[in-house]
Amino acid sequence: MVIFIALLASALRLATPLIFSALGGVFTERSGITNIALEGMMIMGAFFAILVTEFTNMPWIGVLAAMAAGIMTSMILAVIAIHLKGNQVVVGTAINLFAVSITAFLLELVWKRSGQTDSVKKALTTNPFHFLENIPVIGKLFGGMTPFVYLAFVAVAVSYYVLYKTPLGLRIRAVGEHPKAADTVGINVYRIRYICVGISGMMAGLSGASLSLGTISLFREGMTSGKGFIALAAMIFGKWHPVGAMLASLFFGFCEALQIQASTLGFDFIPSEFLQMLPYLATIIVLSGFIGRATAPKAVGTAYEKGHR
Amino acid sequence: ASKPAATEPAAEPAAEATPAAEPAAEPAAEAPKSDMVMGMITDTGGLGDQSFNDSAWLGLENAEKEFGITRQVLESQSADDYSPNLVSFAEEQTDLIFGVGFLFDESMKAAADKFPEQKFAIVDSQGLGKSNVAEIVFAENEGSFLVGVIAGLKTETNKVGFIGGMKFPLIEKFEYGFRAGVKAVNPDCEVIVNYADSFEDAAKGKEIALVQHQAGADIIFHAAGGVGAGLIEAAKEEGFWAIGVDQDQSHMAPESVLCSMIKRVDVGVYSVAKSVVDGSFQGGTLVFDAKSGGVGYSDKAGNLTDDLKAAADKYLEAIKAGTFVAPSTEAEFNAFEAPTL
Amino acid sequence: MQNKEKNFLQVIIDNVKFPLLAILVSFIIGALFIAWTGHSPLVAYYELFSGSLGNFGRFGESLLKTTPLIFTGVAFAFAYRCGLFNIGIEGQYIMGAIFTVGAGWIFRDLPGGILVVLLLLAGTLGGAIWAFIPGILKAKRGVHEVIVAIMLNYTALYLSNYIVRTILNPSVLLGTEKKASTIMLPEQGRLLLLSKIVPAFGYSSVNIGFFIAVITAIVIWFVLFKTTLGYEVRSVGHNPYASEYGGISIAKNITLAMVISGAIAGLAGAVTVAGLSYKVDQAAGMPGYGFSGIAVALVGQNHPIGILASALLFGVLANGERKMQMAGIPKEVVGIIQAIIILFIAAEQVVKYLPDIKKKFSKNKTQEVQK
Amino acid sequence: MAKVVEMKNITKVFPGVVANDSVNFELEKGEIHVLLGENGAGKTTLMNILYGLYEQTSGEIFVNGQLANIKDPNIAIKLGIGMVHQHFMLVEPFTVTENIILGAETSKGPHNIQLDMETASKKVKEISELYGLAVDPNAKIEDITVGMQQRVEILKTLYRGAEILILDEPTAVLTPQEIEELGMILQKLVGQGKSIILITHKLKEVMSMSDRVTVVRRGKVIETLKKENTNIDELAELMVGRKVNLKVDKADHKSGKTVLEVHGIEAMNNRGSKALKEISFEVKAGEIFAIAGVDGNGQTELVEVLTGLRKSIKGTFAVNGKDLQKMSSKKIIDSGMAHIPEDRHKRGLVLEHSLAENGCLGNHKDEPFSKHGILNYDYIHEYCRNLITEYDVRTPNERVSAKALSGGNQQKFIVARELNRHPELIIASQPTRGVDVGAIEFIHKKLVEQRDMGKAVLLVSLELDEVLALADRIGVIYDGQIVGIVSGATADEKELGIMMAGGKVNK
Ligand SMILES: Nc1ncnc2c1ncn2[C@@H]1O[C@H](COP(=O)(O)OP(=O)(O)OP(=O)(O)O)[C@@H](O)[C@H]1O
Ligand SMILES: Nc1ncnc2c1ncn2[C@@H]1O[C@H](COP(=O)(O)OP(=O)(O)OP(=O)(O)O)[C@@H](O)[C@H]1O
Ligand SMILES: [Mg+2]
Ligand SMILES: [Mg+2]
Repeated sequence: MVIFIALLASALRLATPLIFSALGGVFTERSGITNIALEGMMIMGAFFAILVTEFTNMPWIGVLAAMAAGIMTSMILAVIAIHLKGNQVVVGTAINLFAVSITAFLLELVWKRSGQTDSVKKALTTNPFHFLENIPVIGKLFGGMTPFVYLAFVAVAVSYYVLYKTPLGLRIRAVGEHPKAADTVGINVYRIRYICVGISGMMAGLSGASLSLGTISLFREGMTSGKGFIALAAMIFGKWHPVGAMLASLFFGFCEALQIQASTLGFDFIPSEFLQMLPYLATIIVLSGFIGRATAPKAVGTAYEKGHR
Repeated sequence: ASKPAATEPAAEPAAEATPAAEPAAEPAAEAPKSDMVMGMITDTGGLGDQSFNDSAWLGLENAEKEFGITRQVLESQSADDYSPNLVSFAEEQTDLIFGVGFLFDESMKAAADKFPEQKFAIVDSQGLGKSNVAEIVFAENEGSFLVGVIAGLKTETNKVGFIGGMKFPLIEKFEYGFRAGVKAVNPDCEVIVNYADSFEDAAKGKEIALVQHQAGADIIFHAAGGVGAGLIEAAKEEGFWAIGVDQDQSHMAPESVLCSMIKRVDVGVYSVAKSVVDGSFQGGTLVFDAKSGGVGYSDKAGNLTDDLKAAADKYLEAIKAGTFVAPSTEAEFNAFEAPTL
Repeated sequence: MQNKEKNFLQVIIDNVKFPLLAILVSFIIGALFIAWTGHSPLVAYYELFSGSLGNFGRFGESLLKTTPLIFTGVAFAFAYRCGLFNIGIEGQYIMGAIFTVGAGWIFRDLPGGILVVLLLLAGTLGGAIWAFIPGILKAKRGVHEVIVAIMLNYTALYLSNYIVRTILNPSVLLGTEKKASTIMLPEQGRLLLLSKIVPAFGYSSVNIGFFIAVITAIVIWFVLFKTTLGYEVRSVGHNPYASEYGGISIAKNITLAMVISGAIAGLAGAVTVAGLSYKVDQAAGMPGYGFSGIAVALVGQNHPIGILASALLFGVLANGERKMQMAGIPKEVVGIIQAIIILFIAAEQVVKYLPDIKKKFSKNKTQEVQK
Repeated sequence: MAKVVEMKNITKVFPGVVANDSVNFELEKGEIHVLLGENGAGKTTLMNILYGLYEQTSGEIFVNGQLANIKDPNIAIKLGIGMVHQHFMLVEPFTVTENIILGAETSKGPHNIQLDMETASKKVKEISELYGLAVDPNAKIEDITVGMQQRVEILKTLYRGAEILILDEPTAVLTPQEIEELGMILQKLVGQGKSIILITHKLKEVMSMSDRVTVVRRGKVIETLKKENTNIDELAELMVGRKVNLKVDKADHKSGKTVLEVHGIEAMNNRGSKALKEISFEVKAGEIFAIAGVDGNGQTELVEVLTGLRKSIKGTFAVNGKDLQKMSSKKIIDSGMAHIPEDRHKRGLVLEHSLAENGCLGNHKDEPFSKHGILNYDYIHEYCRNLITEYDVRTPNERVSAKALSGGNQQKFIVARELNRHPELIIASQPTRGVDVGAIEFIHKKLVEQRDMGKAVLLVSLELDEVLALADRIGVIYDGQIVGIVSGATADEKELGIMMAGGKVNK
């Protein structure tokens, strides 16, 4: 039981950044835009969260800055993919490269050295709801929960609600499936796509902040270590659905937690490299075994041109 | 490469009240001039790793202050850059070229052959057998042994943890030295070991630390570069002890960093630079061990009781005196008999 | 005849003028960033280009940097032509490299010529096997190749680390000290250095791997545009339904395109090992060639010949960066320049629309209509 | 009568095409006004301008006497204009209600942020009862018939309070009976005071449904007529610009041996339900056997099974006695089958390839197109040039990509490629969909030519006129079954219509 709760807690924490980014992915792809730039937007979020917290000493302002940075970055994707009808994958690749370079560049400019910033004095690394830890048995679960863990689940609920219970969500899904149909009933396809790309930037920014401000209170080059791509996989794995994306993220988190726990669970006779592979192999097996075919929103990846047949 | 982390802006070269060696002398009042240029090539961790590469860079900075040499750096993007980077410096007839990290060994050998007149130095590797390559190596096992002793005595749960970056032989030196130290003073104490398979994923480091703590470990030592930032963060939040590595890391969380294992890469680099300046440069291995003050432990935050320090110093003296050898591999560890002091 | 030549020239100009513009603008923006750091952009760019093209040796190093990018770029493009997004080049490269070292050990007693061929084949095989997995899963079970490939990248990294640490470690095979790298490739299995043929290349490690890359690109160009295989791959990429209608097996071509793409990626690993590093290290992260390869392919318009040019550009930038760094200019500037070049290529439409916009302003619309 | 819409001197220029050239068009209140013209005449373009999807290059629009600047569909909707598009604008995975309310959602809750599906469903039901448009508000679009989908489209406009309805070729996908029903629905709508613009190129419908007709040809209005003052032949001539022969000339057929033999075929559709149930028929040399039926009754699946693009789960089929059921589509092609697919863009062409590369699709592995896996481009180009001249495909050369051709020419090119294989059996699936009269005549002539040469032709068509004009025998498909086979010479439209709707005819 204790082990299980520890595993679960671990899984929740590890899944948090993935959930945010995967939700961002759900929004963009639901509106018909491929987003492989989640990683880059995460890096921007992680960096600006720390930068702004460093100067304001107010971590929540840092979170807002991360969201803003994510949105700004996402607008590069939006303008080029939506208006200029550029190849969405190319833009995404460029953004990822750009984010790595520009954050490293600014880091050097601001902190006068490379690699890593200072720790910010105030971060968001502790559980905001201390009373939860007093619940018997499961109280332990809440020990290491940062505000971001709770936020991630709120974000899932909100995303689900927006996508499936509001007029905006109906329009988003329509735009991703059949933009022309949406256009003919007077929906501004471009605007919806801008909104969605913006939302994804915001989410990825949050995701980055959850790593830098929420986990270790500083920014390090390479700290996102490919999580944006794992989130992309989680979104596909979750079949472009907020709840699915969350479950897939939790699955990744759980597998990674299991790998970390291996030595305490007595699996340490397995070479560590094989334990590291666990989440990835498990995903492939689950996907090819029984989840199988996943169908993307129909219009994903194609620019919409008004007045085109 | 070993990238044990210290999140200290590597600005202050001066050693504190630690058993580690004194670095360079005070910078001279009037900046000395020298037209020597020394180049340093980082491993893929790059500058700003706050430990290994930074520490080496600091060594060159001290040499710059001391002797007025000019220092230049090339950061390697991938392992495939090592060789071209060495060539780039060698072509410029740089006076001394450092390759920071044991992964340079083969490319360094090749470069040493191509440029027999060029002086090279490599950190963390030995046995290259080139007369124009100085090899700077450290007895990480000894320093780790000492913090192992401290952890073994200090633990209340009889469980301690170790987080390694990757399963390199170099990192295993930390692991087995540490294990042996624990075993020497507390044979019943369990050591939980995890490798993060990364030197950068701090989030993972934090998660491993939390898991080890939940499994009962109340003191955790790391040799995992940036991953260690996560350990210290976790220690801060959960109120257990972390042991830093390479440099004194207590400034990151004075309440939570029990002590740090010290590895003076800066001293090693500085001393080779010095040998070039004064013309005494020689190829071959320079060992920086407990005896020479190249490794040790440090407690700037003052968290160690006198008893603990006394115990650690007892073993330190024994190591210096050669009473016993701290193990650095699994085999040596298994064969290790704790000395009775 | 003359007319035809003119057209040919025109085609080249049309294809090149936009990328050139993109590069120019990117350098101007890059200059702003350099200036921001307090350095002179002119000095920086002088260092950049003298560092990469300044003499034969440096040019050799640029070619060395270019070599893996050609492979990975072509690898990406081949799959892309079949409508596949091979984000797994990273992992296929890793497998290619480790297979090469393994083959180097197994065949260590064979003479040079044969051994080199076997090594290259082994690397090719390693990459091909690794790409077969997402290929067949996509073809037979409709599993999205992007997830499987991402997952396999990490799997390859850890698998390679395990093999380096245990199976191919000198401590295991030679009984010497344990190392964080594999055993070294036998001398006779290493690729010939170009400096052995053209001494002007000096100390540069550039080797015949570069020519293997160029030949690979040309072969792939031929395969894509002159053979039934390439025809089928391109057909499936453009329109799987019509391909199926034309008797082309979608599953077969998807798998095959992925395997070939992976094989080229694996060959990249083989050439790097046999030409430069002679071993594989335990690594904490991806080598990064896969992602650069995507960028190179996209800038090269997924055309093998375009990729040769864009790989050279990226190689020159990456190599020149060395000298810039030595002059104290942050190496990130080069990353920024590269990103902006790619962004411009992505936004190519802007320029493509220019003629349309011009048309809108032209008065004589009926004349347009006649065309 | 009040003019609800006036379009004055509308010109619309696309790059390379003048789609509308100073068009004047008027709609009066309470009338059904047909816009008649050939494919590509500019009908859809004109209506898209009225609906705000395109912006006119020049000209003015008045709605209810007011000058209107209809920049986007929102403005059109506000002006009470609704449009049912030629290609339905429905989101397949959505329900009927979701599609209807899309863009005009009702909401509830604090700040009105939540979708109010209950109210929406209720309203949809009310409207559908009011106009006699029965649909299940909770069904998914992908699960309902095309006829139903059309009702959804009409409901969509009514839900938004449209007073002026534009229907773009609404009858193309309907059975004769459904067309009749649609006629009744339209009468009802007009009875309620709505005004309707109906686009079509089918002359019979003009006579049965319209009050007035405007004929367009090549982007220009030729004439506007009252229905009472005209007749089919006059309209045909106005539309095409020359006298047309609406009959296909063909000699009596002399059928020979059985070429295609289909026995007890069953197959699933993409959604996993049974699309074909125990289908059996045969096609003989020298005859055109037509499969008639309403779209979605298994035609697509049947053709796919016969061409190897879909696996059957039961039954066999053979060409000239050779069992093909387990063969790959390449083997089937090689055994003498040509296939003109129903969707030229989806199946027929790789649009990005050059015409030449499209010309060898299916034969690219055969000599002399290729040898040892290497393509012989000289031959491929030469072969394609021959196709182009022989079949009069209008294209600058064989190097342009297939997407540069107009629909009719693309279709002609496919016909050329397929017939040039010298097949034993030709499966022609909707060979004239969306092409103009000239091309239709040409393709019909070619098919009859093949039949007269003793080839077997299987024609699958949704156009009853085409079936009646060409077929020697007609099999009617309904719900995945052949419900009857009749002789082409004696078949009558009414009887076929009943069978197409699933009814039985006792003879
Ligand atoms: N978006 C567009 N871009 C360029 N040309 C277009 C576009 N839309 C239509 N056209 C051209 O304008 C002309 C008129 O097309 P339109 O679709 O209005 O014809 P139509 O009368 O509706 O024909 P159909 O019976 O095939 O529906 C055609 O030549 C067509 O190719
Ligand atoms: N969306 C579009 N954008 C640009 N050009 C178009 C577009 N649609 C059609 N065209 C061009 O308009 C021309 C006519 O196309 P379309 O398919 O409408 O022909 P059509 O008038 O129906 O001819 P046909 O009678 O042969 O079917 C073609 O040259 C085509 O390339
Ligand atoms: Mg047309
Ligand atoms: Mg039309």
